Amino acid sequence: MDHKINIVYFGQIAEGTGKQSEMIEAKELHNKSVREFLNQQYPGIDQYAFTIAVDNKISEICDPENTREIAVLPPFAGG
Amino acid sequence: MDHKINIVYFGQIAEGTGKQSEMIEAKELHNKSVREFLNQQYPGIDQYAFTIAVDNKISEICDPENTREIAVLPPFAGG
Amino acid sequence: MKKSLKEGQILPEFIADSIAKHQHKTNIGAHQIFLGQVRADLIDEKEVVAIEYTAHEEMAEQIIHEIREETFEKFDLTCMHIYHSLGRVEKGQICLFVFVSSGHRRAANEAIVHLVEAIKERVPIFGKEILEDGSHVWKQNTSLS
Amino acid sequence: MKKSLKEGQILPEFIADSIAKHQHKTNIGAHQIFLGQVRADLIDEKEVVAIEYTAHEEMAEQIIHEIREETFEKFDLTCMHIYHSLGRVEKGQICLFVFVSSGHRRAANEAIVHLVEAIKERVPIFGKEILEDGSHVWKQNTSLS
Repeated sequence: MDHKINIVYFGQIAEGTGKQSEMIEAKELHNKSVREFLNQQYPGIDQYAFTIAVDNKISEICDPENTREIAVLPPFAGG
Repeated sequence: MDHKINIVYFGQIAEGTGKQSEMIEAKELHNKSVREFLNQQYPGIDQYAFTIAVDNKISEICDPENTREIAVLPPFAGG
Repeated sequence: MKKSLKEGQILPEFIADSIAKHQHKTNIGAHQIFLGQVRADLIDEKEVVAIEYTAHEEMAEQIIHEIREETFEKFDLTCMHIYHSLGRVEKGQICLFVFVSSGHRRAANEAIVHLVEAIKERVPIFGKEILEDGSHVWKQNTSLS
Repeated sequence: MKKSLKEGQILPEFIADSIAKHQHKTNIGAHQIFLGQVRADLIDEKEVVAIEYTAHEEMAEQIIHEIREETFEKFDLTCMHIYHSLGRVEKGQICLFVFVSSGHRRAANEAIVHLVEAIKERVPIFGKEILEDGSHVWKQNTSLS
């Protein structure tokens, strides 16, 4: 099983990571929250406000093997 | 002194009086409220809701010698 | 004094022009627009086909002016426009156009509610609802509360 | 599913067309429109000249759809339209157009407040405020309360 998850970054967060998206192995999220994973990958990212959406639903937790996409969303600015 | 006052009627009230306006002698309003005067002139008019404006201000009382116009206003329906 | 009463329906193009005129005012962040449209209500099973508006025009303009002034004092607004039809307005046509602009949305929203209520309650405008058979009834505003 | 995100500014003519399309719906008595316009705010003494909007488009459309459904359930509305810009919108241009129609004014007003708040709070749209010297800051919505 080599399930992959697409992580997508937006706005200020994409600016910080230097990328709009990346594919990761589902197993990288075993025994680890999405936030922990992001902090390891991008030290200092936790200084920015962001919310996480798992397959288009705001959520801090995901079931890695059944997740298609994780979105890292900075504060909303619509309107 | 033959001061005259213009009485103006609108909407349903104008329909009832059969006229849009009429000039009256100021003295017809001595010792009498506007409403009393209207009831005498148009028996049954008090069955209709109306407000009175004296020179563009909503008021039940007027000083006849210093009044230019009395408006008889049925319920408002703007908008 | 700017006039608010105008003959006939208010056209969508007139509203668009009014919006476009505010695009150089770059301190505006929020516009609120209220439009009153003539409803084809059923009255005794007969449809309203139009409303004929009349007004005590001088008094109406004066009271709208007062409402404008008090609304500018009460809310932090950049612009305010009020137009009401006179004469015949057919069902589906627009008879009232209230437009406020502000830096932020809260003032614009509170102001528009205040304005629409004040216009309906205090401005001597009269409406004759013309029914499909040619008869008529007199419209009467009800308060929101 | 109807799309709400559209490239570039929202033109006054588009708004006029939308209004005109409602004139055959003769059960409508009240329209309320909210327009968001890009403000030339000063940030560290530099003027905002434009906002570049991006969004998680799939999620944004889905959440706008949810907001629409819940607003139709909560308020007695005839029609509802929501449009938000993507891409660059210059100062003074319109980036948000929310349009609700109802038989009576109270529902239209309450619905528009609900919609504008929900859109600002819940839809993943991001705004890069471009300053006059080419630098930028990231916009962040504040709640009304």
